[in-house]
Amino acid sequence: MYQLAKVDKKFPGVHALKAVDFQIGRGEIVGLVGENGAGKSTLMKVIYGAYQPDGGQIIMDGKTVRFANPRAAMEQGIGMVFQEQSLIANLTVMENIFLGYEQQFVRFGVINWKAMATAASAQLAKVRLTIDPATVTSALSFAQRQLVELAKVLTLEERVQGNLVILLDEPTSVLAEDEVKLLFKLVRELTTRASFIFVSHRMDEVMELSDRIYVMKDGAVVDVVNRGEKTVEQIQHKMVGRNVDKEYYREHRQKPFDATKELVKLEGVSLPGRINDISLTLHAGEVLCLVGTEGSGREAILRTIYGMRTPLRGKVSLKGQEISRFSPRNAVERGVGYVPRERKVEGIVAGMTVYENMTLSQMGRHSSAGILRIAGERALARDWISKLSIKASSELADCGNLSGGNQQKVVLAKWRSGGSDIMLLDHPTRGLDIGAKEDVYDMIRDMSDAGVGIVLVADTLEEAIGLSHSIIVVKDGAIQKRFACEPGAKPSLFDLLHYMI
Amino acid sequence: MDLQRLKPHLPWITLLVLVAAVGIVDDTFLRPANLLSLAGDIVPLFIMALGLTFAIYIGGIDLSAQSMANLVTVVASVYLASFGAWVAVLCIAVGFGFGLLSGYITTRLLVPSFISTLAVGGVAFSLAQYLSGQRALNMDAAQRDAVFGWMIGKTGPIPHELFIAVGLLALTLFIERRTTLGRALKAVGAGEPAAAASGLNVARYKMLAFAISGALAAIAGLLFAVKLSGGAPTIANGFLLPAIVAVLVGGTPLTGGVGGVLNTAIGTLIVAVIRASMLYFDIQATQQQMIFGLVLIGAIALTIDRAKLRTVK
Amino acid sequence: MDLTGRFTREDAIRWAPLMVLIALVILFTAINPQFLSLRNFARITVAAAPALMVAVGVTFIILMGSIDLSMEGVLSFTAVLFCYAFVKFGGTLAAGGWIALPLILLVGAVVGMINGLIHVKLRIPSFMASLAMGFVATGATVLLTGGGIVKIDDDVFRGLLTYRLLGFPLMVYVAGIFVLIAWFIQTRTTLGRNFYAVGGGEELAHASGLNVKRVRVAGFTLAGVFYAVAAILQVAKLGQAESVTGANFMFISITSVVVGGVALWGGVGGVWNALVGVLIVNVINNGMVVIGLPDYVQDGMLGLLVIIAVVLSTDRRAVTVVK
Amino acid sequence: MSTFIKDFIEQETVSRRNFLLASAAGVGSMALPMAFGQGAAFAAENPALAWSYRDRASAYWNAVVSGGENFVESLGKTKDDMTSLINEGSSEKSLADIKAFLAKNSGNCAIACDANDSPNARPVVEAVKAAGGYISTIWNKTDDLHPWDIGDNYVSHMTWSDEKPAEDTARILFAAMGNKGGVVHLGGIPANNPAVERLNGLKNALKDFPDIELLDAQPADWDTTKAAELMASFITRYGDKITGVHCANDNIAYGVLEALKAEGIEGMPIVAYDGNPEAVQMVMDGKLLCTVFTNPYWGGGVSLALAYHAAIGTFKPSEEPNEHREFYGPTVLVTKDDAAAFKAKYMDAIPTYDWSDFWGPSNGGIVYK
Repeated sequence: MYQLAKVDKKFPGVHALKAVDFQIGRGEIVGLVGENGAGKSTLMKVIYGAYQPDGGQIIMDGKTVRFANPRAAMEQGIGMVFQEQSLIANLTVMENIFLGYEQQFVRFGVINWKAMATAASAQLAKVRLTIDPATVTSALSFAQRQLVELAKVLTLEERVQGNLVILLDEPTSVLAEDEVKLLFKLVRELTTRASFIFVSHRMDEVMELSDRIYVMKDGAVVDVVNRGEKTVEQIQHKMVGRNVDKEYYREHRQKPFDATKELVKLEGVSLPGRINDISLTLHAGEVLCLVGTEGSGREAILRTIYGMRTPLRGKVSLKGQEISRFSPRNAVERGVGYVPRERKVEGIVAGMTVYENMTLSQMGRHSSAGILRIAGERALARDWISKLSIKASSELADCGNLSGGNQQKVVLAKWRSGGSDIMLLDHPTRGLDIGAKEDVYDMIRDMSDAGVGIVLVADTLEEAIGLSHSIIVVKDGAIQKRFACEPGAKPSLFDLLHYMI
Repeated sequence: MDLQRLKPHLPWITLLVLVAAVGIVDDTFLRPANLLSLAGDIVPLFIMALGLTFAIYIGGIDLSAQSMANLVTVVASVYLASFGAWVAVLCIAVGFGFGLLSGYITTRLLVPSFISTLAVGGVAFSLAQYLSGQRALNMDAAQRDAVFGWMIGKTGPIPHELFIAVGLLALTLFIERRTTLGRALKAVGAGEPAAAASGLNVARYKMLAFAISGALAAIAGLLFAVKLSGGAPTIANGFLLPAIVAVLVGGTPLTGGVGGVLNTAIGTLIVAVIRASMLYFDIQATQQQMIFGLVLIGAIALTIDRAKLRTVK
Repeated sequence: MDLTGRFTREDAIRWAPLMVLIALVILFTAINPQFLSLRNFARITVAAAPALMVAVGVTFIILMGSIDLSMEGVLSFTAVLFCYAFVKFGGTLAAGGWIALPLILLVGAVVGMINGLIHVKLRIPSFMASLAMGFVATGATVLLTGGGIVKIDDDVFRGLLTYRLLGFPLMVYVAGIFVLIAWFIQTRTTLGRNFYAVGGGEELAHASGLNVKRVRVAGFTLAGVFYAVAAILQVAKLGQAESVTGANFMFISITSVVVGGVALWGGVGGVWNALVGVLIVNVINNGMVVIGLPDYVQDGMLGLLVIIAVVLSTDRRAVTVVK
Repeated sequence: MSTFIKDFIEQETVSRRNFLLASAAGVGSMALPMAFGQGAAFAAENPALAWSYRDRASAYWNAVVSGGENFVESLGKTKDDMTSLINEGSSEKSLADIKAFLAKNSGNCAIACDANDSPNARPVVEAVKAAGGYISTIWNKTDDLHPWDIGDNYVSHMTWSDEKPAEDTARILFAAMGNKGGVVHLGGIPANNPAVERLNGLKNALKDFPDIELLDAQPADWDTTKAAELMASFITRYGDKITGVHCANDNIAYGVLEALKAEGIEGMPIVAYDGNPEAVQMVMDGKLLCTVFTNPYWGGGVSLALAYHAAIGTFKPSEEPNEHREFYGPTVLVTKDDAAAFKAKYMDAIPTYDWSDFWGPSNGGIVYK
């Protein structure tokens, strides 16, 4: 029913889509995978009308169509569920659901709030969400927002005759395991009315949900796989064009850490907002993983170590010295590095060059009396660009124009080049493609070998298990359980889940 | 020519076009002595705009600059007799201090700089009125010449103000491009959360940006007081909006992290040329303000580099 | 209040501007009891009425995360044009001067729309676009008047100032009605809600199919209408218009809006905040004279009180970046 | 090229006397540069004319400029031949514009100017002197700056002694108040010279009226809106104690009247200053007791005339006595009795002034205290 035929899209210097053929039938769930830069987002934008193709055709129910903008696509039944946080936080849930389509509730220029609330409740019921539609969105959890996002797209059901095509862009990235299950159940139920295009980096989820999977590489579709036809490894092979290392998480490189050298010690730390009595120790060379659901307090613990939050009670010691004044500056001086989850917001400064970003945390080292030695900075940046094979035209490239993986490498280089030996990694592989992920895993092992202590909040449980020396399960702001994770004796997913939920 | 590549150069191209346009109408405008004198006269405004650049560079604004300059003309006039040359230090310290106060209110008390600097400007104005006894004050002409005469003389055809301006421009350009402070301010302007997460003491740098703005406003006030040999709590009125316009026309938008002091130098010259062009084009008095506004819209539309603005608010 | 009816931190912040207003009234009354009288409140509201209309207009713009600095020019322009039109159509309301009323609202809308179009179509940030438009509008006013004063001498129209109902002049009620209209637009119309959407997340709103540019232009147009209302009230108050009629409205109206609890970064606050903010600023201005504060201290004192008010009404936990 | 021809024709029409004076000044060799169309050839013949003032947005400055224009027209030129340099209340712009004007015309200028703030006068006249132009100033000038110290280029300074007229208005006010009661003063921008003098005049008059109390004096910044709000606050603070209002200018009086109108108060004795047409009408209508006319029209014309005639050599400033270089402008008290006659004489038909009678209507040399 929906089809792309030989669709082409070019940007200055980039051939983003090369004669892409794509089709989706009634009630189908189609997966779309590919590395970052393979052309997935361009393809999605063409589908939901944000981009217009330069060549080829979009065919719906046998007729060629052209969408001038996302709204035109919506009116044909094509909707997009965006990645997290695409709801407007200061509006109520119902306003978000009907944003741009308020007219149906307007009589003589007046919005009938009651009618809108009723209609919104009906939409929320579709996604099994029982919240007051007048709730301000900022009060919702991430998972709830994701469902509201879905409910919003499902309003197309009433507006559009015929079938819907709904794009789900990384819908699970902020969801906990059980929430993902709920979402999948919903999606399957909704196939009576809609077709879904499911985009995710989590290969297992794509395999589980999709009837068919389109594999993209370098702007072209390289394979179309029906359910059960191929294994994860085979698909990954297609995506990256080579075999993915069996030792994905580099377990073979895991060496015992130095238990005599304590880098970070938290004793009975409590924070405002439900974080209670946290005690943990990080040793040199140790990868310590914090595991828990969204909002369980993992991030707050990282931020406390980094000095961005001040505990109400308890002691934080870095390398044996108790911290009295909490500030990132203090922590950085003691060798702490922080790789934040919101890479584009907190990780890099878009608009500044690669070298400026790399030395941002250690300008003192590259200056005397406040005057920078720019030649030195640039040499250091060039060095790390080649060391981490960062794809940038030069150290003078604008960091904001790099791909996600390369941005992450710049962030890591920022701390490593400054000699940080306590690294706090918050979702370091989020949104990265497999190749970039592997690079990050290698770097984690490299750092561990060099005696760096790492506190990790991983993207998936598998990643946490695979990478860590120790795992601490956090739930509702309290530590539930500590696991040791020697290679060969690692806890199972089930072990962790048991304490998480 | 690729328009994209041309964009960073648009401010000074605009300046050249304007100069050429006026020059065609009346070639006396293009005489070097005339251009030098035109540049010399705009210096106090330029110095204030230079300071404002720092506030705008970090994404804020400093609306206290004019009151600060007013206050400093009064301080300079009142204390020249007792302090001698040290009055300059006092003036700059006053500006720096008030700027720091604005910065503190903005960063620690979370009052947007639009409001905090306006409020601090009110305090400075009150202080100026109190110190001056609500009168215009004179400096002793002989003492002014002895202490600050060098500021307003001429060497050949070059007004000394220009040396001061170039010196301050070089200094601020050095701060912007070559020091940790300048780098930090760029980071704060372009991505404050990332700067904070990199361990920079963002609050301190922001306070410093406002303090520098205050100090430069003070220097502008001091130079103006010397030029006029006196001070009054309202004498620098009319500085603020042209100074803001100079910064914006130069291509430092209010979003922060883009542009810089060199842009402001060009922007100030654009303002000076637009003003002078009123004279050379024989614009009627009643039409001048309207035409200034229209030319301004054109100039901003030309100079602003939209590629660097994520959203246009 | 939260579900259990407790008074929460959020409530405290929401009501802070009103608390500040009440505290100021108590303070001034304590120093000079004459402050607390119906007559004085009438005086404060008369002074506040035009400023309130400007503040309400700019509130819509600030809600969108933009800023408008054109109000001084637009106010002068519409005020002068109003007087000319009023005189031209007969010089009294009864004789046909009333035509000037809708006419001038239309002029305000057109000027506001031009302002918005320059901002949106030329992609110039609103700060600069509106600043320049302010120059143009003031310049146009000078061109119109040649520097003269235009007077309106119609007792019926001036009844807005002189006729009192329950102790307050009519113009106060007119301002009140327009506040209600603004509140209605803010809460009950699509446009009003779209201001919040644009202010809360412009890119997201655009992706949801909202025509953000049209909302922006509509916002500036609406603001222009409110500036025109302010101009009419200002003429009602002073009986005359000239090219400086709008002077001093820019900084004071934006300050008022922020003092009232509207966030400059957009999406937070509304018409009631503007109302409370304007009252705070006017109570301070009136109160400082009534308690006999030396005139040279007044600017500084206003600054300090403004800072205190803004500090109290800012949700420090919700704010991360302040510029 | 057309402007050249126009200039040439105008030059031909310059009065015979001036032409002779110019020739005598030794500019006989102008033929050569003239052939090349250089404007500078008219150095002492046809100076560029300019008035530098605050803005076009007030009746006062409008009158000043109209006077200047009338003078220019009396030379057989058009209004457009006088350039308006508007400083918008900015001393910085005032100075910059004048310097740009000097540069444009190679110093061959006759300028009349209000320097906006008194300290600004010195750099302005110094710039004019350095460029070889001629300038007359009004209002703002510091006490230590004198035309005779600068030389011929600083032709004259005219100001108005406001203290005595303001004292006179106060006396009229007090008489209307029945020699007792409370008065409030609404002033100009605090540091402005006229604002200070007008308040001083009131204070001088108070010495003779022991039963009259000055309740309060605060600045209303010459502004109608601010005056209305300030007056409203005064009414709250002093209530019925206010039995008279002393305003520093007409604009303030308009605001005061409207504030009183809002309260339904009528017949409050009010005095104003400046003698703007609207205010004169109000005096006739009995809304104001009096205002003071400073004849800005004449001031505007004669200031430019002085600069012009000094520039073309009609007279040599340094040969004039000091009271011809620094003098007071005329002040005319306008009360209800003479308002109608005054209006007929000065407003309804603008009187024709002899712009070469520089000092006739003036009010004597400036006296410093």
